[in-house]
Amino acid sequence: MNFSQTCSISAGRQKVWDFLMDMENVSQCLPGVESMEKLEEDLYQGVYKIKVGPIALKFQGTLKFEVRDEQQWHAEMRAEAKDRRLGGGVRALLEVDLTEQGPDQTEMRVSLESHVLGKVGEFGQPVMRKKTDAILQEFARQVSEKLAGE
Amino acid sequence: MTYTVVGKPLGQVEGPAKVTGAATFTADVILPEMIWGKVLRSPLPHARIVSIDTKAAEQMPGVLAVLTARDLPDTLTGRVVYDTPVLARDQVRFIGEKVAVVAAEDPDVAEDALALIEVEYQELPAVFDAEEAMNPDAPLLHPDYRSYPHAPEKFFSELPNVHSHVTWQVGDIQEGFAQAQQVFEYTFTTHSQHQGFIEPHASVVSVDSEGRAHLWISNKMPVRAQKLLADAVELPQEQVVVHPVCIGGDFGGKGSLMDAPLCYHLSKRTGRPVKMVMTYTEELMAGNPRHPATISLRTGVTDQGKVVAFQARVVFDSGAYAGFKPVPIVNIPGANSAAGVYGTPHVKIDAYSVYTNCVPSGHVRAPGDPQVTFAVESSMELIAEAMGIDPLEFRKRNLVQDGDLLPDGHRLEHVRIRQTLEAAIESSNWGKPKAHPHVGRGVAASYRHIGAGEANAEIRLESDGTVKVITPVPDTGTGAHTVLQQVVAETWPLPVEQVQVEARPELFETDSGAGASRVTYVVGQLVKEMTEELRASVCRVAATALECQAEEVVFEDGHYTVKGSSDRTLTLAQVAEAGSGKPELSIRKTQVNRDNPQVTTFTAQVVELEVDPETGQIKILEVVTSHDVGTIINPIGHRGQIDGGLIQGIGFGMIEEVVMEEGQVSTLHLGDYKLPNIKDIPPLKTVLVQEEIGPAPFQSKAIGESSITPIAAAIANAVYDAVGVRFYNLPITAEKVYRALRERDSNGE
Amino acid sequence: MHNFEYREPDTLEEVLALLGELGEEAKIVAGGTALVIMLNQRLLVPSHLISLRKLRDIDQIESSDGTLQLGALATLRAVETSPLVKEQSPVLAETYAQVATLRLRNMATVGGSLAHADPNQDPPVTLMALDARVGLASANGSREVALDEFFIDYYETVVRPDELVTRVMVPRAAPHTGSAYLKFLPRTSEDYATVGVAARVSLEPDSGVCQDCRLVLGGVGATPLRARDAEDLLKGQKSTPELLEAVGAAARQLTDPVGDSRGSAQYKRAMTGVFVGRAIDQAWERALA
Amino acid sequence: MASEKTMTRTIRLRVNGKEHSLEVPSRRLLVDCLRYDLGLTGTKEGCSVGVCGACTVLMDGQPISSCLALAVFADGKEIVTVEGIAREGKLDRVQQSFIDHGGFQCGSCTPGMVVTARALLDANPNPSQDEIKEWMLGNLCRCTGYYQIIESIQGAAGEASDA
Repeated sequence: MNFSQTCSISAGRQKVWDFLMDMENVSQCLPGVESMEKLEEDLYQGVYKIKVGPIALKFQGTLKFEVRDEQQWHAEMRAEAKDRRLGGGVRALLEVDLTEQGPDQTEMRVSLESHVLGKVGEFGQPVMRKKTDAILQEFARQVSEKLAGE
Repeated sequence: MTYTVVGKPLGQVEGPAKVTGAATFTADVILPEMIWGKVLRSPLPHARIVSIDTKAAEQMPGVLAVLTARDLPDTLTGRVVYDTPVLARDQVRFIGEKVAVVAAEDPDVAEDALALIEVEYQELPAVFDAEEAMNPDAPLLHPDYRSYPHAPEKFFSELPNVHSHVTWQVGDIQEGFAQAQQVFEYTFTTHSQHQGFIEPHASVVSVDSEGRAHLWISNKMPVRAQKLLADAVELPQEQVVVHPVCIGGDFGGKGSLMDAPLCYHLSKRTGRPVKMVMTYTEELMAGNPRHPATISLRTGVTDQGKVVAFQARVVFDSGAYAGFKPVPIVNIPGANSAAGVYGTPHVKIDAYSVYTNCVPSGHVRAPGDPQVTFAVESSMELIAEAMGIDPLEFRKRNLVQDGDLLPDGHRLEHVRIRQTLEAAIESSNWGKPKAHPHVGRGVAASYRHIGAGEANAEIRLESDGTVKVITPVPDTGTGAHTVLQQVVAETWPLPVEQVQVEARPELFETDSGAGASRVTYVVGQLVKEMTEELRASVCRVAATALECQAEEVVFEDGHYTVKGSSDRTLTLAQVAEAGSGKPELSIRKTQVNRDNPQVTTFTAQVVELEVDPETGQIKILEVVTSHDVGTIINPIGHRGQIDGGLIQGIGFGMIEEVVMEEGQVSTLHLGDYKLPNIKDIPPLKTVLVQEEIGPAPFQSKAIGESSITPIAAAIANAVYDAVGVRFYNLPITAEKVYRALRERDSNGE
Repeated sequence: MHNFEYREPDTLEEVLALLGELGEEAKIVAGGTALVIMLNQRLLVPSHLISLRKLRDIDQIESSDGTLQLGALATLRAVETSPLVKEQSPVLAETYAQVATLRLRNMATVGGSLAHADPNQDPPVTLMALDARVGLASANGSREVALDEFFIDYYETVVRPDELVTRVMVPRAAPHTGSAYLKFLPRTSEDYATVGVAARVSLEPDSGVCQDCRLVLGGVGATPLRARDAEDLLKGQKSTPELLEAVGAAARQLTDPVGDSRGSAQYKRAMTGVFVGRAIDQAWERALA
Repeated sequence: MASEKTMTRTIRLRVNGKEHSLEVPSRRLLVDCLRYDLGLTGTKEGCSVGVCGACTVLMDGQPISSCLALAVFADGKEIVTVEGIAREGKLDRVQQSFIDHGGFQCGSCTPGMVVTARALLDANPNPSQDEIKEWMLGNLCRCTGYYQIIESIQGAAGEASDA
């Protein structure tokens, strides 16, 4: 499943970049992050919860910064997590691209390629798609709100 | 000819068992101490298996065994080419591939344990489209293909991932195009359809104290299954004993081992009988659905509207493994009917079967035929329109005739396509005014060979005077055993009640089993001959008992008497007693029919439908299905084949699709993958164009794979007639019609 | 299926007490048609199942002061075949009759289907168009919620973990009112709707204009959607093809469908417009009758 | 976490006229209880999601999906399966009619078809074709195309059950 969101943030590009390069900030803007701890440079371990009606998923896994290309204003993060109770998992690649729109205006484009595996992927694909899209939207909204509010 | 038993509408011999629930299907087999197996499947389409940790699962209470490829012999399996691992070894090639298996006291416990198995994968680049898989830079799924057991060298290809390339040709295609004034090219695509049988695959294996594997399996070719299992688990074939069971629907899909090797290994490991029953979700993610196909046609036509050259390139998406294909070419034989019911002098058909990281495809009723017929019967209309010829007239100018060669090298006799087509048209509303706007009519036609194969049977006179036929062919629902009963009863002649048919696959060493519309032909023919032979033997025994010459014995009203004297009569039971122990009262034979017969079967269908232009919804108002038939041995079963195939064909044409996105099936239960139900069936008119000429017993013909084939094309042609949009891919859903109409309207503006 | 403890209290009070005690660890089961599938697919792993199957008297279908009362445990089949429902709200009987198959309707219950909150269901769409209210009970008392405010998101409602749906109330329609529920089934006839639309139209007897209306859309959002903007366009107007076009367009605006095997999001949105028009037509015709 | 003990229940049910009392895990499906605990394998499991109808049984006279019912739901109930349709070894009219009219081929949908058809004819001895379709809508058959199923039911119509 592929998703993307584009939003305009009232902050300079460097500021947005620095904000996003801090996993602490990213995890705060991502709805559902239950915990996030650093294992080593660019590698984090966390718990992520998502609820679709009565189905509560609790993903445990890792998040890794794979690309931080400040030249191109492009970053990639890879997430791999499992839900042990339901026997499912998720694999996702989040890409962020920043475009300068003005000294205090930046366009952020976030793209997500995600695969929901196992039972949840099998039976809940359409709704999971919708949920994932909503999460990405919320992420973009939170990022713009946090930066604009600073 | 008039017959006494042939042609009678007899209910299935299995009827009483089936309507009372007494009939035993594989999942109904319950053995003492039986346990359950469940498999863990790959969530990724292409990956290297880095590690599998089964410890936690093994320690779970109630779990008796957990196996991975490391616990199994390094064998591959398949119906012809052995390319499929029993459990994935080092690598997975599709979402749903089996990675590990658990045996437990209870299926729920086995499921519980699966969740505890940890598999680490390393993802590999995957390819999901057959055309892309043929590109030089595509990931290679099976680099060692050429060394796999039974890989057909004759059909190897240099193209990446192509595991079989077959060419059928007649005439000289270049010469053909040189004769043509006009050349037309079109490409069509079709999708994946599940067989939709109601009984999911099931297997039970019990390894006895002597190491023999007792097998119950939903497999229409049990003798073949015996051999395949023996190879898969490295046992001598005689160490596998196949037990007869009813098959809950086949439609081409029930010819593989599926989980049987796993049942064997689990049974061997635990010393307990093991049952595995696939869920329907597993059927839809890892069954063996119909091959998606891309069909590119190039047709050369003279200015007079005569097709002189026809070239087809058919690319089948084989999925991750070719092991479900049962024919030696390891390709889809139906591709050879891509030239349709036309007697084109120069034809070349290339069929490519290609590995991709999708669900492995298998055979589905008339494999390949509905796909290529949709293409050719759509293209005939396109060409006719382009040339300004009435499509029906264009077809008639080009119909195949007696003596014509088909692309597979068959020279046809008793060709009945013209009569079949005309009967379909006459019985329909063709040419009549239409009741509403947006009503359309479409026609399509096809042919279908009877398959060849090996038949085996035993026939004997029982002590109670019944004649018993023992066949390795199981009951798959087609009424084959009833037909055999009628063949024997008619031949002798005997009352049908005095003939019994029993499936005993374990008594035979080789056999083709059911499939390819062959049973009535190959088994029926053999049984008919054997009946005559047994009757002669019985007559001789009766003669001895009656103390006369065999020529003097007459058989009347179920009794043997001496001609002209009614003093002494013998019932069949009395003859059996008199001949007790005589070997000639029990005959066993094998017969191999290597070639398809030269008389084939034609089908023509006319569909009348109405399109709702606001929604694109299609409502079928009437279907006329016209069949060229010989003698009908059992009209109930015969009609059942026509009706059932037709509705399955409508499902293929309009409703059913195993939807895959990057190898992940999203239609994973029968709430999402919809099968037509009783309210969805259209009014149906069946026309039988009968002539008592056929290759099967009593001049009968095959019918099982006829009605499914042209219907999708007829629907496509009718939609075009109704609203003027042409479809190049299937299924023709309401949404596709809606989109096409919008597109046309916006282009028109 | 994961294992769980099964409780089967005899009274509503016991059920509510148990619910209060166990909270989200427990799931309630009535007909079981949706829940058992989710349990079987291991999407749900509750520790307890609290069955309502031994409860009496909350399966009644009654009428008081013109309000139709459907007990939560009434089966869909019971509503569909109830002479009272057929008489007071034929559209409701029609809607229930269109759910899946007779066999499923013999099992599924009125309350269960609301609590399950699958946005692809038929009855909530019509019930919402009929201004239905839902009765909820907990150990701490009971309350009523308009169905309009009942659904929150996919499979989510305002029902708290300690609460139970006990009944549904459907007020009697005003005179000169007609209602219709149309279910678009482009694949097979027992499928979920690609889109379902319920319309209720009340006419002013003299002028023949629409005095009041309800338009509810099913299967095209996270919950059944009440198309208020579209309703407003219709009020005070006579039905014309142009107006229906505009009403349909307004309804379309509201949709946010999920693409699936019943159609892409785009198609479902487009079909919403078509079926809004058709549902209004049918409701209007019935209002005139 | 509840103990193993509390995860089973003792149920009493009447199946095809015979009383049974047995202890089942809470999670046991009715279809599995009938097939494996009681050995009544006539009832088939097809789709496991209540769509195909192969597992149809009658609960207190009404067709239900035994794959969607927990065995505990059957406590105190009367269940009729395909094995309970014939009486004293004599086929019911519906069963005979399915044989005579070719209302099945492979037979895997047949148990569900037979019990649903019996319930239909008990409720309505002379159903119209539309009524037959409405009742049988939830029973999928891949073999027959349904025409001969309609005829089978029509062939058995007109009189009440032989039983």
